[in-house]
Amino acid sequence: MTWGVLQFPGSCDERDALNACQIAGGGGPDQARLVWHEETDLSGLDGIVVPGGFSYGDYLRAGAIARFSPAMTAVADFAAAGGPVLGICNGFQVLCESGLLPGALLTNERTRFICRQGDLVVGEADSPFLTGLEADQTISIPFKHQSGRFFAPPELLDRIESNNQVAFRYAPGHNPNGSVNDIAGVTNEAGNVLGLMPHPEHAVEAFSGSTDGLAIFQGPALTATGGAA
Amino acid sequence: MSEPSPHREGFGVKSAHRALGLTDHEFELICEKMGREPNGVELAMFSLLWSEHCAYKHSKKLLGKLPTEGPRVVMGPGENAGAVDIGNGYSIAFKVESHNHPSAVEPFQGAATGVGGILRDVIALGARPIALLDSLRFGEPDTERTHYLVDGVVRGIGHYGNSMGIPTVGGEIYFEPPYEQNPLVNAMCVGIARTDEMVRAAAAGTGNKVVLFGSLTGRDGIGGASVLASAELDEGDDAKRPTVQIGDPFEEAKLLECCQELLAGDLLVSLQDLGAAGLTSSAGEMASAGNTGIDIDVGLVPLREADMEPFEIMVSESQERMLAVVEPSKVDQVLALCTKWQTASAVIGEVTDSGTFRILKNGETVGEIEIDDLVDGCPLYDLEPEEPTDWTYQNRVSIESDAGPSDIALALLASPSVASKRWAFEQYDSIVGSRTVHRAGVADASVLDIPESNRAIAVAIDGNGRRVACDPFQGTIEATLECAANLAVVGAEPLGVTNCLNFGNPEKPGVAWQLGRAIDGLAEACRALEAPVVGGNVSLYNETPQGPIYPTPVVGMVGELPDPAKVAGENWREGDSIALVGPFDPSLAGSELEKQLGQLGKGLPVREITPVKQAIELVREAVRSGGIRTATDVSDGGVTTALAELAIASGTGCETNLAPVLARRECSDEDALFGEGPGGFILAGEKSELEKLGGQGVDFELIGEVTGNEIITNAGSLKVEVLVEEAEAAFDSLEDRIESDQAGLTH
Amino acid sequence: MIQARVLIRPKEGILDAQGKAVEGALPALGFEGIEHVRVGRIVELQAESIDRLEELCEKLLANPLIEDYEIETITG
Amino acid sequence: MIQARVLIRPKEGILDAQGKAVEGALPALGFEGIEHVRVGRIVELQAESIDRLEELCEKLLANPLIEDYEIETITG
Ligand SMILES: Nc1ncnc2c1ncn2[C@@H]1O[C@H](COP(=O)(O)OP(=O)(O)O)[C@@H](O)[C@H]1O
Ligand SMILES: [Mg+2]
Repeated sequence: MTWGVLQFPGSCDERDALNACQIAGGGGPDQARLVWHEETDLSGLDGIVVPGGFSYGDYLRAGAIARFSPAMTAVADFAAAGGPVLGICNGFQVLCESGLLPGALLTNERTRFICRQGDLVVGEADSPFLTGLEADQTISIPFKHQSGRFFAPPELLDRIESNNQVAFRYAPGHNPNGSVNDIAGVTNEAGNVLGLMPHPEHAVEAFSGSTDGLAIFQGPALTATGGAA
Repeated sequence: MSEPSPHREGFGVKSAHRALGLTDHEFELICEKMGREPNGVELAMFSLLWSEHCAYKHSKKLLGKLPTEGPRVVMGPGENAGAVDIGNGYSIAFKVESHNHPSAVEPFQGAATGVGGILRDVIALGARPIALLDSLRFGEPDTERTHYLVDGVVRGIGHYGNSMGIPTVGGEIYFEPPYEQNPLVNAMCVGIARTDEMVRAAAAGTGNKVVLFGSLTGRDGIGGASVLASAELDEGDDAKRPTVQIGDPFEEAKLLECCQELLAGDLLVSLQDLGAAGLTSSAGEMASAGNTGIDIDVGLVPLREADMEPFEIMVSESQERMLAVVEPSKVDQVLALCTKWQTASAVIGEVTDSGTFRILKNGETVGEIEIDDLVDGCPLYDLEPEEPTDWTYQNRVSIESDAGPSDIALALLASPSVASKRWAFEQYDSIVGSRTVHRAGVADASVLDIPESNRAIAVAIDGNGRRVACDPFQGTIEATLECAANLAVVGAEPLGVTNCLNFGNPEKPGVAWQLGRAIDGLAEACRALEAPVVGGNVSLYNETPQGPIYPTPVVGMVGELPDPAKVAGENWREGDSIALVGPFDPSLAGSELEKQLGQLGKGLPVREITPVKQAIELVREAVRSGGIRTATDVSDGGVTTALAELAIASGTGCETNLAPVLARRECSDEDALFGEGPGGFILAGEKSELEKLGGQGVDFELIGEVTGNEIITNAGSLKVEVLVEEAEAAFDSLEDRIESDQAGLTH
Repeated sequence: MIQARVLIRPKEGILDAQGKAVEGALPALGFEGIEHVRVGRIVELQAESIDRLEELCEKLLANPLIEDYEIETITG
Repeated sequence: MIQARVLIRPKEGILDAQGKAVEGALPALGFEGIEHVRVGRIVELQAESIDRLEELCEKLLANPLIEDYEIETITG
């Protein structure tokens, strides 16, 4: 499995994502590369990560400018063809802005940036990224963001819920931003595109206190080989 | 050159030098060196490079006392940042810098641009920043002004570091009345570089091109940092306001990646950041360091506002800019990389062999100064120190003199300087970069993984200004020892020191005395610890009509440790034994409790460094051996506070008796519970592991065990007995007091 | 050239965190009798023509799911 | 009750990082001929009286050091 990790001006967590892809794949050198935002050729890549950070300074609105990049046009095609796409934090915001995922992310209820370890409960969504996890399982993943309050108008929210598109919810008492229905991550209808505000790429090495994020990066390869958790 | 008209750039009037902060004597010296009067451009340039901020005219002689050499030093004072060898071909670069006065005027932008500035110093060495720390001082948290400052500064620091993707992993915040009008905002940056790829700031190679890249040059901070940093703030502050610098971390994020690619491609001869005094200082210092001359054509500088005067362009402090010297054949590649990173760039001049700094405008000379006169010509002043006879700071009472030990314990935990700062640190991204093993608040020092050289580093920053006010020499020694103690509890050994000397007006004898004694103390402690000072910063004139700040040397230390898996934390377990290790000899002098009682006065008890150093080494080795789960040094609030903090961190209480301390030292029961001083560690773990530390020439006592849901500490006739829950509530009480009236609007 | 001003506001019914934070800070600062605070964005620009301003708003300046926008123009 | 609208903009000469970033992004998005983009804030509120609005702007809504503000009111 070879990953491409998008890099925009202002991306911050792209190297962390690269690192996570490499660890998930067993440490070989060819398992991930950076994809510059002007690139349009994604051939040879089996999965895409749209990483966290502050693409274009988060100016105007988080993700608003990055979604117009040439690479994002290519990612839309990649996703339409069923390729796995993971958006983390700013990447989630970019995927929502570009319409690849439903909903929007608003400024945290308390308006401030928040960075802390927290618990997530795995949802019912049918997604290659969740292959190594079980619904209702609790995992520990760090949160860090200022605009992470997931919002969808009532009809859209109903659809997300009834289609089982919720991939992660904040565990009771862990919602850091006021997200509706405690939603921390959602998938598209097909399940191959996942966006989440918490940072699984920062939970892949023992020294960080949790390796629960690894399963998310390992999911697509497991799915491809027909493995299940 | 054609003699430029002295009146052209708008200064003209003969006494302009005074408004720009130069003394008559300094102005005469300039005229003498030039053999004529400077014109406006030249005068503006001189006034900035001869300011306290750039010339260190009141501190340079004293700084010479600091030990700066050691086997691991790669770059010492004089470069943009210091650097130490971390093995396997890598170095760690680091420096601390102040942004006090800009933050007093505009806290959000002041703090943000402070972070941006120190990042650029580390980037300029060719290093990639991997961590930030910050050391903050405010007035007591019960005024609207303090709330406003805290809110803005904390958000500003977070905004810049978070947006850049550099983790803020540690820091400290103290609240003391003398900082009310003049807060301190010191930021420290740590970076990593391949040692053989690090660049110096010296210009070299006649005919090489000078490239300016990054943000456009605007009128930001004209006369800003230098004037602001060299004059006391007073009621007339408003006049200085339009010169506030604005930070754009997005621009700096691009600049960082661009610099990294430029260096990886071996495209640069030298690199320098633009900080205080902008182009004047960076180009002048580059030429000075390289013994060259330099020509800069202001007509080639990409501007944000079209109608800027040459002097404005030369002294503009627009943020997020870098200056590079490039061989002519590589200029196109350099400009192309800048374009890739969507950052403005232009060739604005050339390195010459003239030894002069020539300013041109579209080819015509508008100023010409000998580099030596500009960069090294400023007179250095001797201070006239005089020890004050009395305690010169006010001290109000905030605790009843008949309060019982348990009430005192809670009051200390709730005291703003002691209470939890989690609400602040949680606003900082502390994990981006995937190196953070221990972030702020988890252990006394932050630990970062350095897989490049197969080890880890620990970083700490410290400086209790109140204790330094009591005794600048002893207090500064203690601050340095505390940094080393913080490193020891995570198993790290000091590699190098950086420092920021925040003081009042050095032309006042009392402040001069504080400064001199503090530097003596820093030198002595660093020498004893064999930790060379590789860089730093001096911030003087931190005073207002209400008086000077506490003298505040902030010490930053970087150490190394072999195995980040064996770091002691703050989580102890039911049944663990508790030991007090080290020559700790508690006294209320200068302590948090003495402050609350309103009894602060001059003097700290003298404590020898050597036994403290031995304790530090013993603890470090014990932690490295892996047998110690929990370790912390005893600092603000004394033993009881240290125990309470461990109990709060793990949710489990303790039962201890300080009888062994009372038996060994000549201290009172109250001293034992709440007294402070260097050289004390609280360790917890298996009894058999702890006992291994006995009999090694370092004082060692078992004082109790981890148990129950109360913090119980006995000392003679006194007993502290509080529920862990109550202690936690007190410890977590600061956030609500601080945030009540802030909307956090500025972005 | 057209001078345009685009006002972008959080949609009615969506919690406006910034507006709420401003309201929350008012009492401690001694301001009474102020309510319904809402914080939005204003984008001012000069455009050669008015034609694509609507599209610019829909696509970039506002997110129609969460924001309303209003264009005011002054032809100069 | 008064309905007030406060427009807050970066002061002339002060770096407008957002405006600059938006302007820089436009050509790539296929929008040509748009310039002088400036991004600010708009705060709308209801107040019992107009008396202290100026003070509210100075103290809380705007940062007079780096921002200009303009108050528009509609008495309702
Ligand atoms: N207190 C200090 N201790 C050691 N070195 C210092 C101290 N203050 C300044 N220096 C050194 O003096 C040089 C000039 O400092 P500064 O003007 O802050 O540098 P820059 O212009 O690169 O920000 C630097 O190399 C710095 O490390
Ligand atoms: Mg520098």
